[in-house]
Amino acid sequence: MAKDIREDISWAQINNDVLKSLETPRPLYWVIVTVALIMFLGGVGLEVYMYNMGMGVANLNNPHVWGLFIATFIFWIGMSHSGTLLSAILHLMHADWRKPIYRFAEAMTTFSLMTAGLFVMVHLGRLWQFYYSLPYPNERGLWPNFQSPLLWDAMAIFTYLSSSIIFLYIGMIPDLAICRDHMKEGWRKKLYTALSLGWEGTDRQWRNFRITYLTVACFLIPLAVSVHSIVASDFAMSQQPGWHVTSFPPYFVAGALYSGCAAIITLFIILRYVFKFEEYMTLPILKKTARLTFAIAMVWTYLNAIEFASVWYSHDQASKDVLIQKATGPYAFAWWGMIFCGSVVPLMLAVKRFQTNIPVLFAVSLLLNLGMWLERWMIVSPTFSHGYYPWAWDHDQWPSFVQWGMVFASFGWFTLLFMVFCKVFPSVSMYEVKEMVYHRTLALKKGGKGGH
Amino acid sequence: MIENGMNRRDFLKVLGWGGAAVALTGCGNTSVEDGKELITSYVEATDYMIPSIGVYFNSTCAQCDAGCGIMGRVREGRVLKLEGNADSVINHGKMCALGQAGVQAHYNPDRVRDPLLRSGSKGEAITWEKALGLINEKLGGAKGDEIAFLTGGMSGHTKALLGNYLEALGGAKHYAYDVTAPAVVRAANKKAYGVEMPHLRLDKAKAIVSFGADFLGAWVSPVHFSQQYARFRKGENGQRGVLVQVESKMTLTGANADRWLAVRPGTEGVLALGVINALGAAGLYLSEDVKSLVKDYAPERVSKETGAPAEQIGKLAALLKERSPSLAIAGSAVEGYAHGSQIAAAVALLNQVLGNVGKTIEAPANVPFQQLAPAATGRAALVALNDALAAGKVKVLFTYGANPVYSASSAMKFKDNMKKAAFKVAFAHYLDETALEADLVLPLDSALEDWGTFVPAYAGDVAQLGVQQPLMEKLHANTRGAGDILLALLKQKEADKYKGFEDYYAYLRTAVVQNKAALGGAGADDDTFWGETLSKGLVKFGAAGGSLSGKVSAADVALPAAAAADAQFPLTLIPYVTPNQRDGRHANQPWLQEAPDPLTTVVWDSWVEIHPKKAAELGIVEGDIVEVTSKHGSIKAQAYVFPGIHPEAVSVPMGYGHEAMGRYAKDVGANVLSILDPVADKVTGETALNETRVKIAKAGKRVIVVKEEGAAGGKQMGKKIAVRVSTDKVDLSEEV
Amino acid sequence: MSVTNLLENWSQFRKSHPEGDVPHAEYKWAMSIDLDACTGCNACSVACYAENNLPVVGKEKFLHGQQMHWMRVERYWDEDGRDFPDQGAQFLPMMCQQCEAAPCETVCPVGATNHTADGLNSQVYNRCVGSRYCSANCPFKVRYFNWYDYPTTDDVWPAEMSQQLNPDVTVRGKGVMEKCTFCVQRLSAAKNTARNEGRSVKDGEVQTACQQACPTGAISFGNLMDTESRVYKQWKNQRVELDKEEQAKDKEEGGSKLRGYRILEDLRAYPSVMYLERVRESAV
Amino acid sequence: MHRFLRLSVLLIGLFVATGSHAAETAPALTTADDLGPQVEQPIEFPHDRHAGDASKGGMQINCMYCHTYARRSASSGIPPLQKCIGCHQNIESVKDKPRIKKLFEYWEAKKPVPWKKVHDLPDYVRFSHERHVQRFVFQQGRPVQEACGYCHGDVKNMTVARRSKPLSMGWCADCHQKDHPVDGAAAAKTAKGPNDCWQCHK
Repeated sequence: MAKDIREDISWAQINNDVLKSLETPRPLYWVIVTVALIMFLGGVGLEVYMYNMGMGVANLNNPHVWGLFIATFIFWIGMSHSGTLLSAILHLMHADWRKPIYRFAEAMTTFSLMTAGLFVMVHLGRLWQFYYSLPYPNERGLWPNFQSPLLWDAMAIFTYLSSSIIFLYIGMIPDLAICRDHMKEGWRKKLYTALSLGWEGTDRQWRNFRITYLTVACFLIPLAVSVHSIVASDFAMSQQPGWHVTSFPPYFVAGALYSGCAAIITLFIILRYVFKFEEYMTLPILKKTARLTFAIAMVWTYLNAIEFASVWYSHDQASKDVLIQKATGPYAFAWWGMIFCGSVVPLMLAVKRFQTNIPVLFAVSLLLNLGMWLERWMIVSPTFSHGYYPWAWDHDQWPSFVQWGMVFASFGWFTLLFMVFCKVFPSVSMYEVKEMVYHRTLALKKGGKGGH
Repeated sequence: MIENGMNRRDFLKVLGWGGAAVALTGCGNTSVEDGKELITSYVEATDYMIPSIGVYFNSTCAQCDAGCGIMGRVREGRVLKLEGNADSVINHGKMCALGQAGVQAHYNPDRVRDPLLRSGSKGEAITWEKALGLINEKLGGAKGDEIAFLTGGMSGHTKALLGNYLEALGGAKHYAYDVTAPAVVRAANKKAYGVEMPHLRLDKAKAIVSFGADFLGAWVSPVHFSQQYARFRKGENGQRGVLVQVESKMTLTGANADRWLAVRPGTEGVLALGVINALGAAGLYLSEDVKSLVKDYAPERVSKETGAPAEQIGKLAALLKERSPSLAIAGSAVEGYAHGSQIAAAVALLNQVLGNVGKTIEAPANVPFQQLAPAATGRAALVALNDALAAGKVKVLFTYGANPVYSASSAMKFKDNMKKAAFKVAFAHYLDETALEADLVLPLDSALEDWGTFVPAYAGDVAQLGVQQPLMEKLHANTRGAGDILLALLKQKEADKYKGFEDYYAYLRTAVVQNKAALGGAGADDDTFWGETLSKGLVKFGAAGGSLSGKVSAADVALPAAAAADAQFPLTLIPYVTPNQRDGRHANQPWLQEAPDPLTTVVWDSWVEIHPKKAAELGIVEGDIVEVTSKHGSIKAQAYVFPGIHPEAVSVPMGYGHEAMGRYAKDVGANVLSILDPVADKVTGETALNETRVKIAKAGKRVIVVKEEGAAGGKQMGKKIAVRVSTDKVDLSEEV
Repeated sequence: MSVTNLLENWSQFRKSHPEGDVPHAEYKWAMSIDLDACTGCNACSVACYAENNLPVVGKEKFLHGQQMHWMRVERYWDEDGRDFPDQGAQFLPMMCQQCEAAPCETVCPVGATNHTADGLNSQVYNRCVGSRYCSANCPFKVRYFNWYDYPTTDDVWPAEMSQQLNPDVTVRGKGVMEKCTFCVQRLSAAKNTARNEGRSVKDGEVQTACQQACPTGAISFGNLMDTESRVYKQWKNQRVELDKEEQAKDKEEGGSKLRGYRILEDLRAYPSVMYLERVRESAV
Repeated sequence: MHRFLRLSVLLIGLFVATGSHAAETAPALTTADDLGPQVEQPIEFPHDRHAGDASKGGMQINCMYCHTYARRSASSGIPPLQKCIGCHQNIESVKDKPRIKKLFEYWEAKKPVPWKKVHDLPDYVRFSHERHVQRFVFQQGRPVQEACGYCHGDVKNMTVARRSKPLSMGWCADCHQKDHPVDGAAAAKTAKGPNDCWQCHK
């Protein structure tokens, strides 16, 4: 089996390779940034249009009051779980192959949360009054409704966002110091100087750093689980057929990890190429990620089956109707698409040959994400079009270009943030890769096979 | 209620509160901004004018001819909402959707605001002096019988004044025209019962069989009948009344029937005779001539001809026999066919056989002043006018409350014939199709700004004179009431007679006060009587009617043989009078466009109702644009597959397809009236509405039908939402 | 409300359906609709437009399902596949059921929809942020969202028509949810008058706009706490209890002669509107 | 690192302290003399001359003599011009004062005076003068000027009225949460103001 990383790679070369990514990426980088910017600006335009005209231009209606905005919101929240998985969970489990890739996964967490937050805003009918949903002391003497899952949502997301920013930042401090030391004078040097908080690499600093990092990691894991459980509560706590399912929280968390892993594969491949990280983001690591994704895909498939079964064997006819409607109604293509992309496509990851085949993995990861996005849409929309009250059934609702455009733009916004991050900050953790190389060298000297 | 009617006119003179400063939004970032808004106070105020308190003034609804009493809620000088006047014998405080929309007729943005004189294809605003002078000038060149007045339903003092004017013009002709008028019914009633509109006691009947009379929706006086219907259903003696509706296209009344019998179009009379036959068979006494008349109408034959199951005919007969008194009502079937009068006679015969006359069919209250009684409207009037126009016999044509250019069939070529009149004057609220063809358009006050009196088209047990009075100051300075215009025109001819009346108000007041003795105000002081009249918004007058005189004999009924199938035009077209649109005069009131048709739930468009079987046969599905072609033209509209119609008929609602009239009416749907065949009832000469034969074909386009009904299509999907129970499962006598 | 106040009154901050000992203080507004009397004529719906400043959205927006009628009249057909609906149609006026344990109330993030002391489900436009969660959780789908800014939309309220707007009812701008209020502006006017005179509102003193218009008198409305009120008598007569999800009618198999029921009762939202089953003659 | 930690603890402590203090005292924040802007009216109406104490040269006219709608309607209203003229046509002494002359000009032109709103509320707020006047003046028997003054301030000492209370929601709610005696009797029962949103917003 190939090695996760070469043991003979020198520390100086690591510094050199990674710092190079801050300077000269391949031209494709600029193409991606430009495209992402255009997509994002398009979304801004649509939002301005919708803000002025009213939400009606999104072609939502009564009773179909939620649509792609909420579906995509869940999608991005789900996406955010990968970072926590790789950096916090695998960190605690001492899986050291995560080291070259956890930094960008964490960045992904932060940025997908920011994207998700945008959708909450876009979704509000009176965006300019959004602060009513924040608990703050005010003259009116009013508080938000602490009973509402939507409020829990807002709080959970804000907490998760701030925690993951802190986690990302703390983990970067030693690397920022390296950047500071290697940069020529300029605004970047000033930035790194300020951000590295006077890191000198003393033993005491390292000890404190380790403790802090571990603490935040431990804190982040329950947070990540709770965030998506709370998003699931938006639905599970309601009374609507198709939503009122007890198994929603674990189902949502599994789905979240799943889409997060798939997204990591996608970005892995892009970064590896764009920033010439072939030495660090190696095929064996990709293979491990693919295997992890496969495992989570199967968990998700299992939970999906549980959801269907619990609906099917319940006595709630309305929920059953919604399930039948999903499979046979106007949304059937999306529902079957979700089953295919979410449960059938990942079977390819079980084939060894494909686990290191970059084009195949890239295609599969995109399909998995498509499947997961469809899943979120299939959670939100069919319940609206086929609820308790037959008179209000609406099978014709179709999102307008505003909704589609906004979904599209969110990918631009995310990519833009992500690409800018990778250019400004080291997207591979230098000090951890060095550790990894060091550990492997030690193990090699002792005659082991590397790894733990 | 304001007792002090004396201040009504002063009230109108004083300034409104705050002008038109209505805050249009309540949810923006409105902050407290001191000194930014104006408060305009009154200059003078009466005691009852309290800001932010609504005051109610009584008046009479002018949305249809039923003459319901209304009260307008007035606040800060604006009328906000109309509610029913509880004193009115017609509506007892209730209202229909049409009546509610009266405020939208008043505040309509498309009202005509100035007298308009045609110059080329445009209208040029002129002064009233000039307009009235011009009329006088044009009338000078015409003899009395060369002047024609086409109006819709009219009653009360405006009608009396019009009568005087026609006389002053030397015998000008009055054509009272209304497409939806129950003209044949009235003629047949006159024959059968001696009165045009007997007093139907739905509340006394224990069973009602209605031959297409949509008395809950659009027939004659729906609010009045609805109330009687509620009592009929409650059953004052504990027995719930049973309603059977016989028709080819389900009306709102049909949708509320215990049994809805779909019959082949035009065979309602056959069914009536079939029921008589079955009654005879069940042992009810029939006179010899009746016996011989109905002997051929055995259930099997009737069932074959009408399409109604024979078993149902038997059940219906059994029901009518058991439940006495009952009531048979002849409705739109009678207006629909060339043999309509015969159908009406058959229905009258049924009533007679059942002994209902005098029990559930009573004499109506007498209207003591015949000049105030409603003009007998009908469709024949338009035919007569059209003929006169075509022959060039009309030089000056006035139109008021009628829109013949829209509602006449293209077969009549009314628009072209109208051009033959040298001078056409339209009294108009909107620039509708007829006003656009006129040489001079006179803008009318809305019904909520005008004075007038109304005698309801259907009297009930007490005759009532509804008083219409302004509920607020005129919205547009340059509009005038129809009464005022007529008075001004009369003054041109007979200045001496009318010089004592400053305006129509003065005329009306004098006219009412002079007859106070007959109006129940004997001995009262003039001012007090007038004040009370305005305060109540109506005067009850006239005693209950005597007994009914007419009689229908078997000899009067002669039903034609079933018409042969027409291969080219296989279907019967039934133009449907919807409760909201009626003949289309209210098409520019957006509430009525947005209120779904009760049966199809379609909004903002016309539709073609096709029975599912027929639709399957023709390969038509909901939303297909179909072309409905008659001998006299074709219209295109969306198909609506509707179970409540006979497969041999299609139905298109009236009132849509305006080419003018205003922003809410224009280009909404298709005008079914334009393709009607000009077939007349053989006895009365009234145009028969359902005699048009059509064919339908897909026009190749499909649209989504805009309707209230959702994807479940009126199914409850096993849920307990609108529940129905049969009479033997409930006990109504214990209910509150 | 200070923090102290919030903590002290936490139990009152959210009220679901009334508790056993003190159900409702003075008023509990409720309705009963006799479907046998309802003819489906739409007068109620149009009266509601007139009273409550509802916008006319026009064909295009109606097509997209963005209509704003607080009161809709539903029309159902029999589902047994006969050629003709020969027992007529079934009409059902549907508006906010003012549930006692309203699913919409608990989910609103800002508390813009609350239970009032009179047992109404209030909707406060100026607090609403437009998350639409309430509508998502409403079993009856009777909440209507302002998808557009109707006050500034062409031909919704052109200059003259805006003068018809009822000053007692806020005109809603874009982005807020709205629904039937049981004509709360009329209720508070009546309550004010009664309070000035030191008494409670008497039955019949206040009518909702739909009730007032209804030509057949199918709708009764009143105070369920007032044993003299017609609506109380009807509920009692039909043995429908506000805080039960199963009524006498459901328990007595087949034999019950009652016809009062509430829609989707098994969801335990405890609606304040009782419907009376439509009756059809069995003999014809 | 210690310095960093200490700073964080201090900052968090400060935030919590200010937050909870603000929360406790929130209504108080706006009850100070929050004088609205000076509004320029078409006629500079001297409230002090009409309603002020006799000792200061006022005529001590009851508020509701002119603002007669306040006890009968949600809106207190501005008296009709007729009312001003009713008195002033008999008061010869001031007839040629510029303000009175202006008043008569409006009267002769039969034009209402375009007064400006001083106490304005957002359109979604419905305050009922009637209920408050009935409750505090008629049922509880408080002096009129005191009852009106709760919201309108010391108008009898103003010339042109000026908003002196915040008229904000917290300010209204603050009073609604207090127990007020229901009638004038000393040991009578008390009640709070209504707490429903729908009381004022509908």
